[in-house]
Amino acid sequence: MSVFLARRFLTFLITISGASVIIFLLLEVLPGDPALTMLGVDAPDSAVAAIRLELGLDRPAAVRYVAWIAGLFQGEMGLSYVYKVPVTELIGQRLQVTLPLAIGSMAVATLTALSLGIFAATNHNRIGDYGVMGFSQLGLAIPDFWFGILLIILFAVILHWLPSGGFPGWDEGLWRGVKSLMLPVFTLSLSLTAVMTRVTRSAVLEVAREDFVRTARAKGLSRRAALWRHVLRNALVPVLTIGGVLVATVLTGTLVIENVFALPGVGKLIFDAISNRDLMVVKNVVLLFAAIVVVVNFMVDILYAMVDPRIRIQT
Amino acid sequence: MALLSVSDLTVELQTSRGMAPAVRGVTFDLEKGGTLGVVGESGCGKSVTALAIMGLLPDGARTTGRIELDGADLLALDEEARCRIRGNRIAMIFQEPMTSLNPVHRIGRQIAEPLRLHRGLRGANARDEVLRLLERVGLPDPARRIDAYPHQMSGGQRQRVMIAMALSCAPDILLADEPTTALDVTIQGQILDLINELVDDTGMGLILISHDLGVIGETTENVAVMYGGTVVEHGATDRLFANFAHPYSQGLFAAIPQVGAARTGPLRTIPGTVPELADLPSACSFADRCARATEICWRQAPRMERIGPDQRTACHHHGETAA
Amino acid sequence: MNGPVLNAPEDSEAVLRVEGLQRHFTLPRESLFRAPETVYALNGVDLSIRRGRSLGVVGESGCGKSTLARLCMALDTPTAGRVEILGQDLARLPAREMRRARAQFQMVFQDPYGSLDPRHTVRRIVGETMDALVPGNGNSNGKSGRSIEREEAVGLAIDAVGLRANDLDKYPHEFSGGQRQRIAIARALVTRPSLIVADEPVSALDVSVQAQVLNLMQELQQDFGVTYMLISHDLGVVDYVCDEVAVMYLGRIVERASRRQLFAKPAHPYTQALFDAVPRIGAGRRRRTTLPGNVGSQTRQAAGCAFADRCPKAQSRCTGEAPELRKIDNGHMASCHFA
Amino acid sequence: MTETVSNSDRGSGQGTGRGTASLGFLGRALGHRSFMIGLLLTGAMIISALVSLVWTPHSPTEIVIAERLKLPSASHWFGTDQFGRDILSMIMAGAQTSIVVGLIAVSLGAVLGVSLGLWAAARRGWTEDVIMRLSDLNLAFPVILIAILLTAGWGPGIINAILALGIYNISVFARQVRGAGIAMWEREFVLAARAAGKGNLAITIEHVLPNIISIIVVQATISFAIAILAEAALSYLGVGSQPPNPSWGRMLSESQSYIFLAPIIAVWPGLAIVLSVLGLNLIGDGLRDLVDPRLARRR
Repeated sequence: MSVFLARRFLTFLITISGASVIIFLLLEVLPGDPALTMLGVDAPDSAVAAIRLELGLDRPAAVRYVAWIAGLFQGEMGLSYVYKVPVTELIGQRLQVTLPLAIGSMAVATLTALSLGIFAATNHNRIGDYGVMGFSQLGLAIPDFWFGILLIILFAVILHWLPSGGFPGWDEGLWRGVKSLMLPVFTLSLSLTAVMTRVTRSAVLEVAREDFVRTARAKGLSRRAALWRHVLRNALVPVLTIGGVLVATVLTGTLVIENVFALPGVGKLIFDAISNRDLMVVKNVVLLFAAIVVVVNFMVDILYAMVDPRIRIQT
Repeated sequence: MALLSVSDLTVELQTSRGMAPAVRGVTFDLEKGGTLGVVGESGCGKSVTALAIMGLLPDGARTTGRIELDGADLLALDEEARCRIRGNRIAMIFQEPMTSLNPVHRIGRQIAEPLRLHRGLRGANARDEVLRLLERVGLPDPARRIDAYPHQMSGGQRQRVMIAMALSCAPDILLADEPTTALDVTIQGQILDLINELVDDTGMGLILISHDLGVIGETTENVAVMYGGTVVEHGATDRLFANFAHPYSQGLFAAIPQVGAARTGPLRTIPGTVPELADLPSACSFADRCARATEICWRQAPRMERIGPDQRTACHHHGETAA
Repeated sequence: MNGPVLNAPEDSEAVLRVEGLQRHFTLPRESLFRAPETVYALNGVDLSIRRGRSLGVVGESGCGKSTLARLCMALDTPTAGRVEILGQDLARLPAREMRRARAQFQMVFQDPYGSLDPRHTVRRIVGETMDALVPGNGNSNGKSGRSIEREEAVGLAIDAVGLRANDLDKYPHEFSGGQRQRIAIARALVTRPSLIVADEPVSALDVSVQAQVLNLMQELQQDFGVTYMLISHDLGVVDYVCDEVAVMYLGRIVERASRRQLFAKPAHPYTQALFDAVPRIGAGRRRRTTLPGNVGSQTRQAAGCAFADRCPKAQSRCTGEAPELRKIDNGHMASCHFA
Repeated sequence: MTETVSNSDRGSGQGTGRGTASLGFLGRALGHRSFMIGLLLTGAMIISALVSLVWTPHSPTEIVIAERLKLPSASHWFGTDQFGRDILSMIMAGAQTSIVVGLIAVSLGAVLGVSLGLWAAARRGWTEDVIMRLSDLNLAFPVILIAILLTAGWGPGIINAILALGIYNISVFARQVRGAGIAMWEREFVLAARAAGKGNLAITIEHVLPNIISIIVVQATISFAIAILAEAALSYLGVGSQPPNPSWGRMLSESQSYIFLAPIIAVWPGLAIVLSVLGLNLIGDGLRDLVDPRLARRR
């Protein structure tokens, strides 16, 4: 167990440091002068010189990188060039929208997908199975932003039940906040549900074919009991894997969905930052997202070892 | 009355080419405390017969005939009633002790499962019973092993765990499907001895399925030789092994290189290959590989005939000597 | 030093000679705080096979017989010791010559379903061995490499194993298990090797088919004078095919003798137990003198005899002092203090 | 839920493949309904892209203010957008963008990813470790994140979208091919090839690659579908295809401003995306069933 975790932790460290290097290279070194990137090539020399001084861009790249990382360890991400406020503060505000959106859709998707997947597997090659598979095939093909637009047309434009977008802030009452997040959460969970349903279904079908399930039935367990006691835990491993992969999908999904519903989340922040060429915001937000993906996958690895005792001795 | 009586059992399985008969008209009895060996090559229907007795055939399989346990037809029972019999009155062990145990559960829990299900044992009571069982099947250091996972054990130890599991509710019948095929010879000896001993001690009936004539010959009193989904020869083991009557059993017997036998020329072989379910000849399933086959063998399926005390065979030409 | 000698005078004719062969594998670490474990798969094996003879290697799983086969086929590198084929030390051959030398030793594998590439025709499968050996024929698509000699050799090999010429353009899935094993034998035969190493060649086959393949192997030995090393767990098969037998336990040869001597008078307690464990047809219901316990751990090296913990004859001497493989009769060797 | 027959009846299981194989790939494909539907949908997408190269009902770029936001009619089957452009023509031309982006991105990912995956599988050891760690790193950056980075560094453009997708696909293919490749290297026929004196490269080309090509083709089809979705999303966000290049994603983003006035114009491009992606996914799933029934179970 300890070697497994140690190796995973090492991988995790390597990945996260690699990610920060890549972000830094792509934003501040490869395109050339960051000051020009931020101001545009037509900017007057004096402005360029000013911003160089302000952001310390006259220092060598390696020094700037170390300063950035050292700052991160102290919880400092620097000042937003456009808003002139600490980037940590900006991100903190925006996460109040993004986190509920991401976690909410993941939760909705997991619950729906597990039920649908198990239902389809237990009705293999019957009408219920075909229905679920058809739904998930459609869910995979529908772009989530278009699905969002369709929901807006239906619930906001035609029915007037829910707001077409925007977010009032949690200060305006829990219900109003939840109401404005309902369509986004539903939108984002569609494709996640579709993918997870497929994986759950096939994992359950696969495990159900294993010899030990036959053993369980030979002991006198009913199909249902064999499913709950023997199949599901073994089927969890592939479902966990896809869950880890989907975290990346959820995060990038929030970027898109926040734009569809005009939600003031991190996704909106980053696209505004791109148009404003606010490098400070872009690099820190991208690193934050990459870090979340890596951390979640590290946690998935630990979960594996908890679910499947065999993994503890493999590496 | 026999403990288990199988009569005219026919099983059809779903294949990519439609329904194919895997077992055709199999009939045999097992007395209380009796031992029956079922021997045959791959695809002969021996495992399908066992699964039919357990009621664990794949989806879409069609079963006809009768399987009577103490006079009650199992095929007439509903699924719930069959669940009460499985693991309780009829238990089964399988070929691959590695894949037949759930990798994510400790073995103690897996052995306790039938105890909880059929006897309502829980907690410390169940654990004590599991420890007793592990000791009974000769697993060294049961107090420590009870909390092990299957992957932490050797093949022989895992098969002992399977046997403990099958034994837990003191079944009337033990079905063992190639229980030693995946094991080494010396371990195979240990397991066969264990099964023999348990049969003698508990008085349960044993159906041992194997492709190995030697294993069957040493373990069971009666033997049924299967080919192409049917029993071609059946009788007391000693008598059969002394004098096989069916050309298939004769060929099988002659094809095995035996340890210490004087080497006299090449081994006798059966021409052709083991057939697939869907390709079986419709009358005598052995006709296309049989040296004695005549026109009648292609036209009419031979019936089981008594050819001596404790020996029956299904061959139109059983009286004739081989060409 | 216990010599590799079986019959000293003819030893110069050895097709295969193995001396002091060892192979140890390091396992991945299980704990940060313990050294990684070592698997002692082979612990000093000596043997030789004379031309045209066949040696059976018998033992249970974990005895190192498959590792031995791979080392003899130069598919793996030994930790210590050497393998000589026709007097050439395999470890000293440069890569180019090694490829050519492979014509002299070929292998037949256990699994007739896994050992043939499902995407290749029989022609290509059997011809593959020629590909690598004949320079200029090493084309990857197998079509342009269809020289006349190659075609001829493939045709002969296919004929020798009892398949027909129109089988050449079929794919493996069109054949049954026994026929596939014939294809595998044809592939080994096509370069007219001196030595064929067969690793459990019939254990995946049905009994009635197994006999066909064993007979074929016998015939080929008579017709082509090929030398066999046959790895098997089945004593009956070894008894039928081989002239000499080596019994292995935990990476060592514990007994070596001619077939007749071994089966008439097994000397090592392990060999005796192995014989006793084999189910006999017609023996009736019986109890064996079964060995207790499992095959010992490959990750520990015993100071004394590796078999001591399971041996009915073991005494205190056995746990302290490892027995040498010594001559107990003409052409019969065993490594037991009491043999 | 099914139980399988015991392994000892090996022969019966082995034989089932033979009957279906004799039917031939084409015959089985024609009988596979969802595969044929997929083929039809994808065919329609490709044909409309090809036709749009030489002919569209109207110009997809011509602005006719008088005709703006018209409902579907005989002259404009799908209606017109806020600039009076013909939506059907824009959708036909938009298919070009989707196909070009998908093709380039998937080829880039497949060529590099397959090579790296094969290399990792053949060499194992530290080579594999390095490749797999790189691929871990790659997977920490989902497509949209890569596109954002590229856009922030170099400004928006379709090249960024293609690059982002291509880079992402490298690790997708590398992982899949490595896994399947390692399984092949453990097969006995590879050992047999080594015994015949074949080197790593020859074995990879002759034995490993042909046996996993079906997996690669299936992955390519699915990746193509994902690429179409991702290109649409990137263009919708403004970091993909730029005007005046027609693009389904951008059509949707523009339509959103007129959602209260003319909701119908938000429907057509979305439908086009759904049908194209559905078609490719159905082909991918169908291929998986058709080339190797054993693979079908894996998903």
